[in-house]
Amino acid sequence: MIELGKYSTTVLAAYGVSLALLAALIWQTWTANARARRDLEKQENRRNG
Amino acid sequence: MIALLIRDLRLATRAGGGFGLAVAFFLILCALVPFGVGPDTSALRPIAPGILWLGALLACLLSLDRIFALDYEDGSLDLLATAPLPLEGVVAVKALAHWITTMLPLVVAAPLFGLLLHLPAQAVPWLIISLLIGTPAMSMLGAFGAAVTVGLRRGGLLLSLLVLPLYIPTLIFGTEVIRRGQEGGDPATPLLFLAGITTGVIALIPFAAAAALRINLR
Amino acid sequence: MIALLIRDLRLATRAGGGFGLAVAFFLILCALVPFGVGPDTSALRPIAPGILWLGALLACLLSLDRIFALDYEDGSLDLLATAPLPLEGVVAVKALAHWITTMLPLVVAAPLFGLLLHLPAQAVPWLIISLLIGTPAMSMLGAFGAAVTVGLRRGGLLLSLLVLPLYIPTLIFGTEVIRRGQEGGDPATPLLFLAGITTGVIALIPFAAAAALRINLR
Amino acid sequence: MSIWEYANPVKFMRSSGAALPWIVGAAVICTVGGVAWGFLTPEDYRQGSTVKIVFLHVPAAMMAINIWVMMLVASLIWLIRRHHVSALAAKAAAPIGAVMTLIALATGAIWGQPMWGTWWEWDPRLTSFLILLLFYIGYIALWSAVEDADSAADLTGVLCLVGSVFALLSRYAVLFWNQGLHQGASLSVAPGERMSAIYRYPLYLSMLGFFLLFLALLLIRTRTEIRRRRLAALQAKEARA
Amino acid sequence: MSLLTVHDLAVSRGGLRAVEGVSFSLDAGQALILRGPNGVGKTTLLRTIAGLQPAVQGRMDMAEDAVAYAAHADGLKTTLTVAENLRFWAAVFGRRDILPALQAMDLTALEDRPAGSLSAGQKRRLGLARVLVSGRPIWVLDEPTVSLDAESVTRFAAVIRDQLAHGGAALIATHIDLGLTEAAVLDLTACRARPGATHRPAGFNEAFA
Amino acid sequence: MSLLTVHDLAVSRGGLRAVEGVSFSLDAGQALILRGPNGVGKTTLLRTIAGLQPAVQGRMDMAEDAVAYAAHADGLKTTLTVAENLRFWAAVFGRRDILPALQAMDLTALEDRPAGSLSAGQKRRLGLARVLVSGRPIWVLDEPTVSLDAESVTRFAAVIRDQLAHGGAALIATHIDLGLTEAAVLDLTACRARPGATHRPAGFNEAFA
Ligand code: HEM
Ligand SMILES: Nc1ncnc2c1ncn2[C@@H]1O[C@H](COP(=O)(O)OP(=O)(O)OP(=O)(O)O)[C@@H](O)[C@H]1O
Ligand SMILES: Nc1ncnc2c1ncn2[C@@H]1O[C@H](COP(=O)(O)OP(=O)(O)OP(=O)(O)O)[C@@H](O)[C@H]1O
Ligand SMILES: [Mg+2]
Ligand SMILES: [Mg+2]
Repeated sequence: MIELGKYSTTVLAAYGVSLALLAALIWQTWTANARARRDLEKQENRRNG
Repeated sequence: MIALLIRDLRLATRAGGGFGLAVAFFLILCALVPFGVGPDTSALRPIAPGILWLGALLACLLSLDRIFALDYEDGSLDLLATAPLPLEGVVAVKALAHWITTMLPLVVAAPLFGLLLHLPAQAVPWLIISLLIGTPAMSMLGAFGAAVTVGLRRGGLLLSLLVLPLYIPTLIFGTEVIRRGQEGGDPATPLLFLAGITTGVIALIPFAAAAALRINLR
Repeated sequence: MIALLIRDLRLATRAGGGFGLAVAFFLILCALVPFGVGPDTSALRPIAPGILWLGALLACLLSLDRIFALDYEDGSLDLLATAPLPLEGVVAVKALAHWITTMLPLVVAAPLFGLLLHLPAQAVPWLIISLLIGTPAMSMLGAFGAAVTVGLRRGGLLLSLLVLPLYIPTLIFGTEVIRRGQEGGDPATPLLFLAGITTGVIALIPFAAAAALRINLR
Repeated sequence: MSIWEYANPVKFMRSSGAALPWIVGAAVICTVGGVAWGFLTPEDYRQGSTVKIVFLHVPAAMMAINIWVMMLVASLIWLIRRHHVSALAAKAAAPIGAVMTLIALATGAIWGQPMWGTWWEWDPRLTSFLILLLFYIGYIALWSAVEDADSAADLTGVLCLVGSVFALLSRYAVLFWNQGLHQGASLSVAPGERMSAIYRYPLYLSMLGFFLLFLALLLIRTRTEIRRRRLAALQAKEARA
Repeated sequence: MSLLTVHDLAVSRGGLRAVEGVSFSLDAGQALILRGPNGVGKTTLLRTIAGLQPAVQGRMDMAEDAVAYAAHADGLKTTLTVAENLRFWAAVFGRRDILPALQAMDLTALEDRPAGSLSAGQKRRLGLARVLVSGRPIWVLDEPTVSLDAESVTRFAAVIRDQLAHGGAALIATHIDLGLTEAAVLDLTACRARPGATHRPAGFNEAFA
Repeated sequence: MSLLTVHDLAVSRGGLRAVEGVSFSLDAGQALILRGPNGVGKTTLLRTIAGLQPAVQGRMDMAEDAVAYAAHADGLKTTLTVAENLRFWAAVFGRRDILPALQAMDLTALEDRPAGSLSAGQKRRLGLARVLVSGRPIWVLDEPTVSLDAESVTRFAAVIRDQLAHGGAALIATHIDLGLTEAAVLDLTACRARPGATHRPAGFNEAFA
């Protein structure tokens, strides 16, 4: 493990919070996109079939 | 009754329903205060509890007219009054829905905004506790004010005028709790008063509010 | 155009029209602040200019939704849009009516409330001047916010959310004028900025507001 | 083919679909690479290990501003040329911008605790970021409050225009406001010009990574919006038939 | 069996008597249509019977919680869908099933549309479906067919007939012919309040007259 | 002389086409009555002609500022009196004299009453008086006789005839018979928009369909 000195909590908290926020954004983007694609495909299949 | 609560919660979370806007308003208010007052910690810290409580109060105020006015305008209130629900119950449920959608998010977010105003860390638990105990009274008193002004076209400002004096005791005891908690004093006494006010308000105000509604509907 | 102004002024002074309520709200707010902050002069004096400006801002905010929402709900706005008046003019006139009925009384009453907050006497002229110059911008920006949210059911909180950030520059320069005036500094620079903002807003915002109205009406 | 061709939804879906895997790949490599490299840099003699925060803080702060500018451009394109995709792109960008602003604020606040001894200071730069966050929130709230899609696009476009002017104005006002009260050297946020190469290169990489990440997320979100619109249109048609 | 008996009723609006001396009785299976020129006091009378305002004078006899009232305004939430709106009112009246009401008012196709996006007549149909869903015996309807097209009016008349056949009753104020030929008609023109001595004040100011 | 010509008009509401292929022309002295079931798009069409929303397709030719529009809502201020309300609208349209309009709609007795204390039908009469006072040649009226009693309907028909005789024109959406036997009738049922390929999107979402 890399040595962070006396500021370890600070640095880890900063990375933790940022990555968590990014992860939440990416997750939301991804699931919303997957859901939209699924719904649209269902609709299109219903219309064609 | 439960159907009414569910409907109100659902309306609040729909587009244009205003869920979360109170928190946003609170945030903006906290952000504006330093522009008015100046940015130094020494100026902000002593007024932080007061500003936080005032902010909660104003956010509450701005959302009060939603409690009955919308239902009045589209005629639902007339119909609810002729429905087999006690009007007191309707008032209580609507106040509860207001508290859940407006004040509860505010209580949760308050510590964060405390940070902006340099509220010391040891005061934060007291902030949460005092808001948690005090805000139900604000919703209920607000419902009363909304019931009194419901017939008036856009009674928003009049509503504030009627309700604000009723909020004074809650405001005083609420900020006192934080101040004492922050300075290591004994916050139990104001806390007790605060709880007493809330209990009394919840027990009695629905009747007054229902009476006011009946008068306004006829 | 003039007919519209007269009508709006007349409506404001009729029962339930809300004339004077802004002042009353302002008064109550100024009265509440000492409860939240504590009553000592030393605590109140430094924050007095900020609180006065914030109070004016909030009183303005609370009355903003009246600008268009009432006319929208009863269908007048549709009819005004088909009438031979430019919509930009309608916006400007309505903002003017709002300023006359809401902000002007406030400007007049502000010195009195300054007293409540221990504002020193040499700051009072600056208070009046800064409010007089700054508040027209607030009315106009408010009209813009009201135009954007007019179609939404009870967009009150959203309106605040949209408008408050727009008020920041005015607020900053406004309080700065008073602070410098009070401390014997040079208030000309912030005053100039304030006047610049107001002029720009009055010249340009009616177009944006009219565009928003047209969008909401279609 | 002119650039306006990309405003055609079908063309946009096709070309963005083709480009997306590459952009996502590059974004992952650059972001992870930059942030990890930054995390592994040695300590600064003055700031200790906290200097590592800069690799998140600065790219996020940069993107927060740039995304607003991009939204402004997209809104203008929608308002003037009525290209539907660009309205949706502006909508899609807003939450990303808000998150970037939040990251800049959060890392800044966390950084401030050891450096200045306080979580929050009403420093002009921090304050302007808070204001920027408010503008993002208002913009997003307006999009979600208006039901009719055409009106929502137009109204948010107008708001973005007016908001941009006032965001800029606020920046100058805030500088003016806190001029005399600045906290002095310990507060100054500008060791940048003396930043040595060991910090500079990972920072550049991280910045590139954040930009590519934004691009990837923007494309995906725009595609999501387009699909939603298409779905709504098809459903409406079906209901009619 | 009389569901609703009204005896010598006087009602007031804005501190002035509107109509007085109104008497009628409504049996199960009966419909009564109120007529009268604009402003005579039909709405006021219906609000009094629905219990929204007190009568100035006279007596009303009916079972408690027997009245379903439909006013000029429909009480719809624009952001909720048609089904959600109706389900809410059903729950308030302690009932569940909204399908019959949807079918009766031809709303099944619009079930998932937000109420705010309906046309004037479609909104009105939803407002009437709310009355159906209440399950109350006495329907008190204030101009129910405003904005309805001819087909919907016929449809609604059939719904009322059905309600009457099931032992209900309906009191309807209207200017338009509903095609309910079997209904009795009460013209309020004759009951218009006469100025002059009255025993009980109709409003605050009149107490000083 | 044709006051208003509409050619192949398509209008949309909520991002969907409501009616399409509407063509008619309205000469001075002519009245045209729009019919069609609830929700077909009468209100939408009238709003488009009044200039409140853009047309999706097609052409409308008329003089500028020729249309007076009366919607479902009357645009009355409840705290102003009848005369004040009317005088305001007269001033907006650059006119002064409100007496003829008051007399035509039988409002002289109510002149000093606040508009909020009128009954539904009285409010409607005031709303129609506003159209009279506009002095515009083309009247575009959306269900003008809602809530009016039989006598007022006849009175209003006479007012329209008078307007036609003075070289005006009227376009009226209604479900009720107005007794305007000379008016042409346009049934919108045939113009209901068909789903299928369209050249121009009617709304935001349709751009992606
Ligand atoms: C909530 C708090 C903060 C916010 C909103 C914030 C915002 C910003 C912004 C907008 C930039 C400019 C990026 C650019 O111009 O490229 C920046 C850069 C920077 N900030 Fe912060 N900051 C915050 C707190 C801090 C703290 C506490 C420190 C450390 C003491 C810090 C250190 C830096 C450094 C070293 C840079 C790079 C400067 C450069 O590239 O010239 N920031 N920050
Ligand atoms: N809020 C009010 N305040 C004062 N007077 C009112 C008010 N509302 C109605 N009135 C008056 O009371 C009388 C009765 O009104 P009501 O609404 O009952 O008439 P109505 O028979 O329903 O008429 P309509 O057919 O036009 O609906 C009318 O003369 C009206 O002007
Ligand atoms: N705000 C809206 N959003 C979405 N769709 C709407 C909206 N308003 C109306 N619609 C729909 O548009 C269509 C046309 O409505 P419009 O109000 O023009 O009908 P109308 O012919 O006037 O009906 P009515 O006779 O009931 O007044 C209807 O199918 C309606 O459901
Ligand atoms: Mg009536
Ligand atoms: Mg219609």
